[in-house]
Amino acid sequence: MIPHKINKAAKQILAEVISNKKFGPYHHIVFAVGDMAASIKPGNFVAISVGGEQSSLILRRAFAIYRAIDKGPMGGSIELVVAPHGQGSSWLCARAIGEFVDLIGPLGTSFGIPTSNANAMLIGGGYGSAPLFALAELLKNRGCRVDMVLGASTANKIFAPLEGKRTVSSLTLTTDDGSAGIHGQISEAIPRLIRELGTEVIYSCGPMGMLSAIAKIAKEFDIAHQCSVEESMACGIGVCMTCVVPIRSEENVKMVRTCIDGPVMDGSQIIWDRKEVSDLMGL
Amino acid sequence: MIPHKINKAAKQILAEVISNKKFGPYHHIVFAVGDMAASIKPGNFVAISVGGEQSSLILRRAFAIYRAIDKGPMGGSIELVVAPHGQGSSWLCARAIGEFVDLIGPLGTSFGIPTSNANAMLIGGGYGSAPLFALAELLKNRGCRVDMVLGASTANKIFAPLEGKRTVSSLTLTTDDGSAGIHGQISEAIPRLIRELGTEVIYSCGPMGMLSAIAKIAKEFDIAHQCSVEESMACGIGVCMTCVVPIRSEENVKMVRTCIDGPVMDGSQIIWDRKEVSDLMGL
Amino acid sequence: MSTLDFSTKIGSKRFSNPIFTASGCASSGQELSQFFPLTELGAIVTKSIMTKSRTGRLTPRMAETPSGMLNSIGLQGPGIDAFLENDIPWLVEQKAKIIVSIAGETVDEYGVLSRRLRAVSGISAVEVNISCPNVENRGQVFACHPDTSVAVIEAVRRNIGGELPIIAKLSPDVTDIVEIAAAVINAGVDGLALINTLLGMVIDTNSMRPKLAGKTGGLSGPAIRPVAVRAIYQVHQAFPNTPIVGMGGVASGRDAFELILAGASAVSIGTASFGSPNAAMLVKSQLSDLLIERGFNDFRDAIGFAHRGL
Amino acid sequence: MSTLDFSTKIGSKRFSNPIFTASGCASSGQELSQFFPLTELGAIVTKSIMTKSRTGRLTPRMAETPSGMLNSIGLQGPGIDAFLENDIPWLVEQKAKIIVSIAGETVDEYGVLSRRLRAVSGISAVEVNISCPNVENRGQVFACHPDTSVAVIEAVRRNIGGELPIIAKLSPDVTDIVEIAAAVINAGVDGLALINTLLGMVIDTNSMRPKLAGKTGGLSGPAIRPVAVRAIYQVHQAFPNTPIVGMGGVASGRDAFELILAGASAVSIGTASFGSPNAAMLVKSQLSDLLIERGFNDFRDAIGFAHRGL
Ligand SMILES: Cc1cc2nc3c(=O)[nH]c(=O)nc-3n(C[C@H](O)[C@H](O)[C@H](O)COP(=O)(O)OP(=O)(O)OC[C@H]3O[C@@H](n4cnc5c(N)ncnc54)[C@H](O)[C@@H]3O)c2cc1C
Ligand SMILES: Cc1cc2nc3c(=O)[nH]c(=O)nc-3n(C[C@H](O)[C@H](O)[C@H](O)COP(=O)(O)OP(=O)(O)OC[C@H]3O[C@@H](n4cnc5c(N)ncnc54)[C@H](O)[C@@H]3O)c2cc1C
Ligand SMILES: Cc1cc2nc3c(=O)[nH]c(=O)nc-3n(C[C@H](O)[C@H](O)[C@H](O)COP(=O)(O)O)c2cc1C
Ligand SMILES: Cc1cc2nc3c(=O)[nH]c(=O)nc-3n(C[C@H](O)[C@H](O)[C@H](O)COP(=O)(O)O)c2cc1C
Ligand code: FES
Ligand code: FES
Repeated sequence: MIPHKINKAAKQILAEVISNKKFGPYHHIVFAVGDMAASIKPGNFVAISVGGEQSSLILRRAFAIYRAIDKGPMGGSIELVVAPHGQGSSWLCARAIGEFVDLIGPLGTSFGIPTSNANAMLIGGGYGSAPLFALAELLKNRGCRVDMVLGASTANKIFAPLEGKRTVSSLTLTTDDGSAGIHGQISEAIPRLIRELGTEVIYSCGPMGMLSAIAKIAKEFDIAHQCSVEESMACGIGVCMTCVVPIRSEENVKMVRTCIDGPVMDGSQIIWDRKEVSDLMGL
Repeated sequence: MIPHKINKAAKQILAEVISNKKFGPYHHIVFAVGDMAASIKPGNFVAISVGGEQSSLILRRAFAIYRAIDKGPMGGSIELVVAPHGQGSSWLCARAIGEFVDLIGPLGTSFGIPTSNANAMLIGGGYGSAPLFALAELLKNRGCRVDMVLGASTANKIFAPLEGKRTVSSLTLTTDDGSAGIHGQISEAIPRLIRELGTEVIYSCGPMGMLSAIAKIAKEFDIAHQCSVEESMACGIGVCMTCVVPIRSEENVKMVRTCIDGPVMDGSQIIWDRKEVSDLMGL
Repeated sequence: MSTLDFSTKIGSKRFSNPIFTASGCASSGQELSQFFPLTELGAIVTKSIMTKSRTGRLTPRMAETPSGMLNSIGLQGPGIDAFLENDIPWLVEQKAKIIVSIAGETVDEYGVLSRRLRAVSGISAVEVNISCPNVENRGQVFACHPDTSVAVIEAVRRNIGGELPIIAKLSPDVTDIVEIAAAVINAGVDGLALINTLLGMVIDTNSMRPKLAGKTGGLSGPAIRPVAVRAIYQVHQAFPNTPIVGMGGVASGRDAFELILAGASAVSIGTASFGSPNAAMLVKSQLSDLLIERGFNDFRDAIGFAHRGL
Repeated sequence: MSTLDFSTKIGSKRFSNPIFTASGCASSGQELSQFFPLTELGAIVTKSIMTKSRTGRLTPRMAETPSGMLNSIGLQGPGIDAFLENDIPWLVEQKAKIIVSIAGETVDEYGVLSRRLRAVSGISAVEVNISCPNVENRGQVFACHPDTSVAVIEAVRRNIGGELPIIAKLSPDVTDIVEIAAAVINAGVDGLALINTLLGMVIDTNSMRPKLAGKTGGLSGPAIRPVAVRAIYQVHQAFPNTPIVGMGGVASGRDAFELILAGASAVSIGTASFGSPNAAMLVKSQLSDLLIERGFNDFRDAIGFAHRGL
């Protein structure tokens, strides 16, 4: 009766920082993780202790895995794309090569892969694009057409490394301020692209607002939508119940843990509208 | 009506670590402090923030100044001798060259210098010897005879750098375990030395138990005794009232702040016996 | 090499070691069992279970605070039926020692829950979480007043039957915790759990609104440890013979030892498990080393040691 | 460039800015004046003064805790005579805004202190620290019960005369802080100070005894900020027209803003001054920047903002 979704591969390790480079407003950080790398699937995340020994920050921070390399020159490694946002992520971005961090991974669910060829659209907002590149490669190897749409508030916040771009059939950029690609919110560009590209399945990762807008579009077009959600997580391993999202269930609403039943979830199951949730819960 | 003992020279600065070397069980750490160095007198201390930005350690740590160099190659500098004891001092000992620490100094009182030549005995326990070397130099320059007695639990805990030794007329070592110098507690050796050396004034710095024993001896011999005490300090600047020691006053007991009226105090004024203090306070 | 008798007792029940999980911080046990065998724990204390399944609160449900965190889960859970059908059998199969935490919104609900538990085998104790809003009484939590606390404990006592030890879990948010302890001890509890979270709030200075959907939340973690130590010390001083399960900010063997010296017979690990899934195991081994180092052969000699020989 | 009206009011008195020192954390003011001019403070709140000079407690008087500290000073001080002779004239000479904190062991003592203060010029308000052990009543602190709190406030009100605002400083260690607030507001206070320290304890795991000579101590610092925010929010919700001097773990402009959004009309800096003598000045400039950034032209519009427009 173990919830079947617990990621059984999860391990707690001390991981050495083997590279840390600024990439626009982000840091691209590489960690030596040994065997762990082999058990990682696109969509999984890691949870990292921050602040060091005397830290007043007592909770881990979650980061999507950008890439995992099984057998590199330094053994297995994983790569993260981190935005120095608050205290914890800023601390992580300030780590020097050779320092060790306490890391648990791989955690959570991974993106489901279609059983037959399909036209897939991968939509990423900000650093949300990070986990999509490994997914793109996997999908391409399985024979899917992969179209990628990346958006952000402004040009330099789009995370789109060269290697990543190579794996996709098309790449569309959008920025809220028009500084690159299509001017406007990412979700505004999607309907036209779906029609043009004959999209059959959508994968998305980014801010909740964006995911919610995409979920609506996916519903209108009646196509599958797997999204990677981002809720505040206190533990990352399923014991605290803080990271929940409301999903539809027979009774009314069920709160499921995004660290175990997610971060990759069926976008059509999530109740995106807060008001609807409150009403269903009788609040 | 400002308490006349506030150290008016105190400033809060960011001080760069310019050297950090292991010295037996201690760390000898040098900080660039600019102008501050010129205002430092033997016996003064500094208060340093520890743990870094996300630290759960919210209070400063106090450290006696070992040496202050007014105009060195890096401008003014100060040197500390730090025992990695708990979280804060261990953090300080782990600082690399080029890092900055938040430091307030100089704080507290300094050792008083006799107006005429006198035979001075400087007694240091463990890292308590640190502030005595600058004092030795000053006393020697004023024409005093300086005898130094350094003790510790075991040989390598005696802090006695070569340069320091040169300034004194005699140096006696004691260790509790007999691994160097005289076998036994430092206070056991003192009475004989006072007689032999014709000591007229005692300066001491070390654990409270040692200071208390020396105060008793000084009283028996009826000679002046200036000691540098070490009480837990929350602020180091006189605002919290946590760092007090009981001294004799007309009424009965007065609690004075060791960060302002100390750390260097008249050993004969302090009531060393806890029981006596309780009784006087009517507890 | 010294040997250490690490076992402890609460009421009639013996536990192989004094390190428990804290209610609500180990979910159903399955998630932690990935990191260590649950048999290594003195006991697993389950999340507080209610009569019916509960959705809990909206998110955000947590906010990190200096050396602590706020939570506002709203007692999400499957309800007693599903719990007895799924969670308990799984834990029994793992051979875990189980303490079931129960919570209700009315005195009757506690009675109902107790009746459901009396026939269940494989349970070592019941922890009564009385820090729940009492819907019959202006929504104040039961643990706030001696009379409401006693009413709950009496309902449990009446319904549970047998010799299952009853542990009352108290809130620190009271004027006089010794008074509440006295009342529930008088009502027949076998032990106390100290402390539940402190009521707190964080305001998001960007949105300029309370950060948690539930506005207020429970403060836990190292920040509250001095309050836990004080509460345990005061209660142990007044009632040295009542076993206390101590908790509040324990993240190391040193921390656990501090609560034990204050008077705890066992120590629960809550928030620390969020920082590290292995926290309970780390605490256990560090504590055992410390006890041996300090010359204790029997763990129980350390309980309340700070009160003696002063 | 936006301009900001940074002034605030408590009772009839206006303060140029809302950043105060916390009682007992700025000594007599002279020590901090070395680092910044005291006129930069909205007000300096003096350490609680009693009728007679007091030696205070033995050491250790402090213990650091995760993101906090315990203190047990025992109200060491010179007594009201020496205080009025030395400290007040010096502060007046500095042109500092002064709030005098008073403390007593009996209701009468508060009355005596108030009578001594009524004739003194240069004082802007009196803060009544009722978190003192009441020697007439089992040593429980006055602030623990509405009736003892009211007795103190009435004694002050009767004796102080004139229009000197009275601020009652409450303890968070109560079951219902709103109840205590209601009682003292009813008794005629002009403002409240929230919160005093939480009762805590640290046990030294080397000596295996309580670390402080006084055994228990008051917990302060960032660790308690969520408790302060909650208390301020609750009381402001119930009494939006009563000014609150907020305090508890404020170390940055963001922290001060949080207490203000919860309902504080002014914010006192306590423990943060130990970490950095300039803390109050740092908080002041960061807060002013934040208010301007968030579009406030008048500081007072931000008070209790978290309650509105939800
Ligand atoms: C599944 C998952 C994957 C993520 N992947 C990435 C990634 O690839 N790159 C990246 O830069 N960030 C990622 N994040 C967000 C990252 O965890 C937050 O940036 C980080 O938690 C912020 O912490 P902080 O200490 O810098 O900020 P603070 O504001 O100091 O954080 C305070 C608390 O709020 C929580 N919190 C704050 N912001 C977020 C957020 N956006 N999401 C979740 N919790 C938050 C923190 O975990 C912490 O507990 C991911 C989050 C989740 C849940
Ligand atoms: C005037 C003065 C001069 C000092 N000079 C030196 C020196 O030259 N070299 C040196 O290594 N140490 C010196 N110390 C002691 C130094 O401050 C402590 O080692 C340090 O505070 C221990 O902090 P910690 O964080 O490592 O230990 P922890 O045990 O984590 O400290 C916890 C708390 O207790 C206080 N504390 C612990 N031990 C002491 C102690 N021995 N004295 C005072 N407070 C203590 C700390 O300040 C802190 O607030 C001096 C102390 C004082 C008061
Ligand atoms: C996320 C979370 C959920 C909790 N849920 C419960 C609960 O269901 N029942 C209960 O009695 N206590 C609950 N608690 C309180 C803990 O059991 C514990 O008393 C408290 O957190 C203090 O311990 P800690 O500091 O080690 O976490 C919860 C605490 C947290 C942090
Ligand atoms: C060392 C110390 C001494 C204190 N003395 C007093 C006092 O004399 N009177 C009083 O009302 N509060 C006193 N307090 C409480 C503070 O004024 C303040 O309410 C509390 O510390 C919370 O604020 P902080 O977290 O900013 O320190 C004292 C606090 C500390 C740390
Ligand atoms: S983050 Fe703790 S349950 Fe998901
Ligand atoms: S350390 Fe604060 S008054 Fe001396």
